[in-house]
Amino acid sequence: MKSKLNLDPKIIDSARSSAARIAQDMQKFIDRHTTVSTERTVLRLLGIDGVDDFDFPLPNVVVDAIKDGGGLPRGAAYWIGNAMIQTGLSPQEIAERVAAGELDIMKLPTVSAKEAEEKIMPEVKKSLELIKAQTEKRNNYLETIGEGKQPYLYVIVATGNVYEDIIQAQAAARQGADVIAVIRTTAQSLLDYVPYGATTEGFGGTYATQENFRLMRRALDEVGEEVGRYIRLCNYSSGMCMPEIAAMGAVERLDMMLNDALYGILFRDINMQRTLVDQYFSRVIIGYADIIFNSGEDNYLTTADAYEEAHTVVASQFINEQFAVLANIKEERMGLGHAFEMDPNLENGFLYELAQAIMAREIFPKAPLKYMPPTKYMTGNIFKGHIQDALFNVVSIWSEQSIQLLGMMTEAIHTPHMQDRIYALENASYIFNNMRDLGEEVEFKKDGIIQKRAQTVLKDAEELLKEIEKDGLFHTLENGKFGGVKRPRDGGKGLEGVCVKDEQYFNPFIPLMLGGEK
Amino acid sequence: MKSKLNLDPKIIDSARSSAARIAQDMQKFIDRHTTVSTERTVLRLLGIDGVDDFDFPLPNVVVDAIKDGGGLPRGAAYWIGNAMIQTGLSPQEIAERVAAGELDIMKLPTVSAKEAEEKIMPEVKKSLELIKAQTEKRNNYLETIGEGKQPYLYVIVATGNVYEDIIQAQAAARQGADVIAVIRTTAQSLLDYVPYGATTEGFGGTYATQENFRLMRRALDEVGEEVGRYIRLCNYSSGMCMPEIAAMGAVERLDMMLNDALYGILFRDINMQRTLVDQYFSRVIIGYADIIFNSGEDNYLTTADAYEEAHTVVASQFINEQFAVLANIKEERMGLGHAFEMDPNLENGFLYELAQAIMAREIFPKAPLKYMPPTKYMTGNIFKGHIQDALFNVVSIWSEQSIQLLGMMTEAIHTPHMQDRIYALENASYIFNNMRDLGEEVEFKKDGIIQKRAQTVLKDAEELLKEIEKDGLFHTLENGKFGGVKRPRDGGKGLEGVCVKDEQYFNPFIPLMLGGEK
Amino acid sequence: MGKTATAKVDLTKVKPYGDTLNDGMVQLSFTLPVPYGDEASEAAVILAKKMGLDEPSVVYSKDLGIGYTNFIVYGKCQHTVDYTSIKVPKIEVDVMDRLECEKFIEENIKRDVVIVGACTGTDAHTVGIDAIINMKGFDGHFGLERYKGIEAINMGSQVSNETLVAKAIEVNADAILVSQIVTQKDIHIKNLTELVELLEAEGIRDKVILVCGGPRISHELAQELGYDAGFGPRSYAENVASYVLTELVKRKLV
Amino acid sequence: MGKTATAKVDLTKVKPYGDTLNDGMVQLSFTLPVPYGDEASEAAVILAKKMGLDEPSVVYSKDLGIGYTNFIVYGKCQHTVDYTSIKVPKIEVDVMDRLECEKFIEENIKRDVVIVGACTGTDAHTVGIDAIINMKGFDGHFGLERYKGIEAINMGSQVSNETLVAKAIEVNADAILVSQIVTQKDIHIKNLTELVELLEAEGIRDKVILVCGGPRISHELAQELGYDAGFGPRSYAENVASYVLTELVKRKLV
Ligand code: B12
Ligand code: B12
Ligand SMILES: Cc1ncc(COP(=O)(O)O)c(C=O)c1O
Ligand SMILES: Cc1ncc(COP(=O)(O)O)c(C=O)c1O
Repeated sequence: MKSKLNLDPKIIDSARSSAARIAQDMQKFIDRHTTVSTERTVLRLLGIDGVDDFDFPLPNVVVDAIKDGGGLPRGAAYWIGNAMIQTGLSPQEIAERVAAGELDIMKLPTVSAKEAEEKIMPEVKKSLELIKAQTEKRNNYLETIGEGKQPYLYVIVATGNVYEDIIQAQAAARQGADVIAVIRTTAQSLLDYVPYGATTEGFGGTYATQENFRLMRRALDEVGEEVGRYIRLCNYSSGMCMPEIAAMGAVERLDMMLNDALYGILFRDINMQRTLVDQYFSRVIIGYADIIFNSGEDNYLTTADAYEEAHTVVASQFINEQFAVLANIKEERMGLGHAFEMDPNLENGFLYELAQAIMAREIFPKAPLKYMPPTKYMTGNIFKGHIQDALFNVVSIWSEQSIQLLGMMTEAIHTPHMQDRIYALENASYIFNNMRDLGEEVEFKKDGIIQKRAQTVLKDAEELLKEIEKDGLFHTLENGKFGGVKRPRDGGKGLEGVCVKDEQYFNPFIPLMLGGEK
Repeated sequence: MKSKLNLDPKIIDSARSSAARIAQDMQKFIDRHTTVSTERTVLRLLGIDGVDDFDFPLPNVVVDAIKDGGGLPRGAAYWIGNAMIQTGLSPQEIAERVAAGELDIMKLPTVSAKEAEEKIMPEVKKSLELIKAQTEKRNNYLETIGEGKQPYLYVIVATGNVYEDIIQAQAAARQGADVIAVIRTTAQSLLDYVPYGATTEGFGGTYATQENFRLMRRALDEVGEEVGRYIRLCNYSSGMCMPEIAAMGAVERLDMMLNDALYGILFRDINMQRTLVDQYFSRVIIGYADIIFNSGEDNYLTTADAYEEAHTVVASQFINEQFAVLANIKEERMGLGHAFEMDPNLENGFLYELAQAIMAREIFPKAPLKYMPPTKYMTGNIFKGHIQDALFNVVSIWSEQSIQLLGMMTEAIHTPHMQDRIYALENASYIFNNMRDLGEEVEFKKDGIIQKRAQTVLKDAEELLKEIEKDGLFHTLENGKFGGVKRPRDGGKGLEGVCVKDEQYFNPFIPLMLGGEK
Repeated sequence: MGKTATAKVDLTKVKPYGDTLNDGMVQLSFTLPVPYGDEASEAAVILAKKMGLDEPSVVYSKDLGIGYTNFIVYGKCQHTVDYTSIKVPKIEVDVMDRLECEKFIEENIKRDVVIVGACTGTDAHTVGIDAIINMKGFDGHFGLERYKGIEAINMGSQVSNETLVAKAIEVNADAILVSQIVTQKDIHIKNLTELVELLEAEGIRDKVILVCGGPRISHELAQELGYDAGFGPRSYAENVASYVLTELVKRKLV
Repeated sequence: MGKTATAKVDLTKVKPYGDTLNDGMVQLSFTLPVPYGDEASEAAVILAKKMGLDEPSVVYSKDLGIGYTNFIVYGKCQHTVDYTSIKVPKIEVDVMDRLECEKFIEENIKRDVVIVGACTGTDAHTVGIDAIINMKGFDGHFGLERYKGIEAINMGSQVSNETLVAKAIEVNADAILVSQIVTQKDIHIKNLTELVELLEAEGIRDKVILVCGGPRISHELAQELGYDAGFGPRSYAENVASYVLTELVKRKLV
């Protein structure tokens, strides 16, 4: 198909190649390292769950023991495999004994890495089958009850109480929502463990726990069957426990996960080494579980100017794409992020937003792009806000976006109340239907404002990528190229959880997940 | 300029020619008749004003006396001229004596028509100069303080109390309004006289009186000077007193007047003969006073389906254009009406609305088109309503409309409260600025939904006009072709006020106004 | 979870719901005739508190340019409503579709039923009454003109109460349908009341089923004004026909 | 008519304004956890009446699909507010621009003023504090870093109160600026109160000018919580600088 924006395919190719080299370069670093959360994820996938007497999750208890015993460079899988051989216990039993102080797995006799790996393989396979079964269940739902039209209507729930969240989610689904994202409580991303059980207390969001995932999944399946539309569930594979939550999501059949190391670095001040390593395993899991990941480029535009810095979003999308390629994620699952965040007072701002949205569509034709609503320039004026969201919806249907994060008229006030969500759904449903085929109908003036805007942004992104390729991604982040936020390579939270692998290190899941039939 | 919709200029020409013949045909009827309100208008223009002891306006008192005396076929101008000669009094003095029962102008000796006409000519000239002075004042304002960008932001005030109206109007002007329309009280159009003085009691609108015009004009000049933008004033030259109110508007420097006989016939059940004759003189005055007239085609879509009956709007616009040509109104003052009234649930409804709005723009390139907001499908859901109005605003800026009647989110509830108007202004201002040059940027797919829609509607309009040309306008109205409303030729209100002119009839204003330098 | 989420709700003490049961969350907007500024916002807060809102928060305020200020306010309403004690008067009738109505006439009335309708006073909004009476009806529901056994006369708009009553007497109407759309300054109340008085003066109030309708009409209001029934938004011909026919039989007016 | 239309307004009895003085017109929206229907609308009407609205009218109601109903209501508020008696505590300072501030320091303080700022607790919203402190500032107003004579330290986001206090002691800060954006479940109140307690425990509360800010912060609230001043939306560096500098001199902390 011919570009409506007259974009030069050579520039797109060049940008993509730069991004590929940036990602490959970083992958070398990633491959040499592991992290506490990566290892906890291995344990979770091996079936270790539950908490100790202090409500501390068993995967943490075990990994801390390994770390304290200096065993992290070899990987948790080794130590569990070894312990299974030495004790004859299951991974969960081992973890429970460790927590009870009855077993010190670092003090057991040791076998070779190969022996340990062979021992745990049946557990690994069981785990992968569990995930595959969930993928099949999802596909089965999609084939039988079907799904909503794109752009999917994506709304958040964020009451802090999983039971209230369920009420709100079911109401939203009945009013047309296709995706329910459960926002996490304000501080969870900084916790170096995943809380346990159903929770009812959170600030501006609800804890991501496996039990909460399960409760919400069940509620959405129920309402989905009722309304005859599969309702997707979204949560955050991000923060200090990025891959662990990916694993929980895979097992509990989440359909979408926010997953972007750059977000954690820039907006949560998480150490860049830590989270880039974590991101890799999390994306491998996400890819294997056929989950759509959402990247967080939209956030750049909340701290940097949306008009001036539009090209940083595109550059980051290219990088996120290539990280996803390395994790074997299909194009059809790459929910690259972008946003409608220009100052509403900008003359012709709509034209620029439109240009950029169509540009993203053309550059990533198969990606389920995640399009974020106006947030920064929303005010307490809910009436104005509702029409800012309306223009956002207009751009989305026109440019054929895939996942529409619905703007709420109360964005500047509170996390959504029930009625805010309903009016947001109404806003998008009305506009999507009333403008359904606009994109097909319209062409743009050659070298007009719209074409020029897209061409300029693309060109700037290509140049930025070339610079990053030269400087390396770490260096780029240190220089504040994204979101105007500078982060030191050794600063931020969680660096202490990173270590260099030794030669015998293995993570049994990664090769299988990458090679596994998809 | 090439048609973006690929409209066939031959069809446009054919439709326009049919409409011209329809109007000329009707003009023959009009030229043979006069009405009580036409004659009262002559008196008003001759300076007769005020009320009798029963609050009955002097122009009515005098015309009733003439009518009762059987003198209407000769025209009021004759009788006043004659009375001036016979009594040496001024027109106003004559009227006062008549009202006091001191003078019976039908019982005076009579002079020839020529003598009477000569006698009143100085009064006529004085009157025309007054109007010209107002036009100059307007032009002077436009040159010095300037005006808002098109589409003009047009809002209504309708409190029923002229003093509250003024507060609301000034608030609106300060928030960006370019045009203030004072809606009339519910029943005024059925009154066969124009109330007198400042008024504070009305239902869903405020009485149109000369004093109210004057008060509002002064308030708008004041606020216009302050905000540095000439604020236009609009009222209704319609109903039983169509030409009288036109005359009042001309004298008090109104800038825009709703003026459409078809509206009165269809929606107020006013007799068609009466109001078509009245319309002629009112348009002559409007043309002379350089006022923009607004026609009422939008109303058809409140009783007929906006998708099915779109062509009736276009046909009526062509007819209204030709009536205006006959009254010597410039193209630049022909505020032909149309509306955004399709069911918001219609898939691709926006595309059809857009097609039609651009079509109107292309067919009437110089006309200050008056674009009406959604009303029929507005509900008590003010949030949804606000975005229906937003899409309407999108179409308007895209299709380069001229006069934007702002939709109010409370359309289905009440006449606007202060805050409704403010949010409506904000809605339009935001969208017009944010999408300023969209129209220039965009082209349409050849033979796509949009082009096809416009072509079909135009073709249907052309055919309807051919039919009307064959049947005559009276017959068409009897058959319910517009708005789905049927009206009998001899039914409705006001037929008793119509009479055939005799040979000596004269209206001194019409020839001067038509010939007068503009 | 079932279809409703009301399990935990105490229906005797219902409060608004934002995102947590009984949080009381309410959105308000209004204009105060005081100049924009901190004092204006404080006035808005005080007003909201008087309305019974806890923690009112002015999330937006705007200078209207004439010494007035508009506010958007959120707050937590502390009032509760006993939902269990609410009784809303309703039109008690089994709604029959057109064919059932026709059969009902054939079986129970055995003659043509005459219905006169109009939009009265200076009200020119005929779409509502047309929706009920005219052949083509509304929203896919045919109007009364299409009903065999019903003779429906639509007098249209701006009909004076006098003209309507005269017509009803002339055709010996079984029922009168009045539409009132314009409600500014309660003009509809005045109009509707006047009609009842006129019918009483003519001595025929008991001989007709008297029905009114419009977007601001409820059955409750209609009854208060002396009507037999009132129909609000989303009414169709079959609702009205079912009611009128059943009543005619019930009151032995057949 | 002058700039204001308040001539006729009785400021001791202010009421909402729709289109006529003292009509009391107010718009409301809220959800009730009761199933859609006439009874739900009646519940909304009752609630509105309890809030002091006359003639409440449910202009829209919507079934939320889970046995809850959303309403849009208009009504005439009968409460009044005495506007003349309202006193809002305000930061009493003559705002100086950047150059004036710099001159003020030179003339009255004669040394560098040290200011520490942070977004505390788990709050990661730095845009607000950055707007005040960072070089580039906000909306065309430079931040404190740009002020000659001010040494401004922006600690960024998610700073614990302990870390902030330690830093303030370390650099001997003249003023502490705290930003709180997240207010869900009043978490900001908790955070802000804790900081005051900590400063008191460390015995340095009196030695610093303590300032907080954020979209839901008012000067009044700040004072209630034990702060010297609070800055809400549309604050700029010069407002803060003017206040801090003037206070330093006033309190003889220079
Ligand atoms: C269409 C319309 C017009 C058309 C009317 C054409 C016509 N022939 O009907 C025109 C353009 C002529 C018009 C003019 C005016 N209008 Co108007 N109009 C509307 C509009 C947009 C839609 C009304 C409508 O058709 N609704 C659709 C019908 C199907 O719904 P309905 O009437 O509610 O009827 C249903 C039920 O209520 C019920 N029902 C109704 N009547 C009856 C009777 C019986 C017996 C029964 C059983 C049931 C029943 O059944 C129907 C079907 O379910 C409304 C705004 C809105 N969106 O509501 C304003 C509105 C009604 N108009 C309004 C006004 C003020 C006017 C004017 C007076 C303005 C002026 N000052 O010039 C003029 C003059 C007309 C007059 N004197 O009455 C106001 C009324 C404000 C108020 N609350 O009092 C409104 C609300 C707009 C506004 N916000 O200002 N209008
Ligand atoms: C940008 C933004 C983000 C960015 C922040 C990036 C960054 N580095 O700051 C990102 C994307 C990271 C983000 C994340 C989240 N956000 Co956020 N975010 C916003 C947003 C869109 C804009 C805030 C903003 O930048 N305003 C512009 C600045 C200039 O205004 P300001 O902060 O008010 O500052 C001015 C004044 O208040 C004052 N001021 C402020 N601080 C100080 C301090 C002093 C000393 C002084 C003198 C003055 C002062 O001066 C400033 C200039 O005039 C708002 C929504 C909105 N439109 O308001 C939501 C919003 C604040 N976020 C919210 C939430 C809940 C979150 C999350 C917690 C969601 C989650 N659960 O994951 C996360 C996590 C972050 C966290 N823990 O804090 C909620 C808060 C709800 C509430 N009332 O509690 C909001 C309101 C959105 C919503 N409706 O849900 N967010
Ligand atoms: C990519 C991404 N990850 C995570 C988050 C959520 O924030 P946190 O991880 O701080 O809970 C966001 C917030 O918008 C995001 O965009
Ligand atoms: C052309 C025209 N004339 C007049 C009116 C006003 O109605 P009335 O003349 O009944 O007051 C309208 C209403 O919208 C109109 O469109």
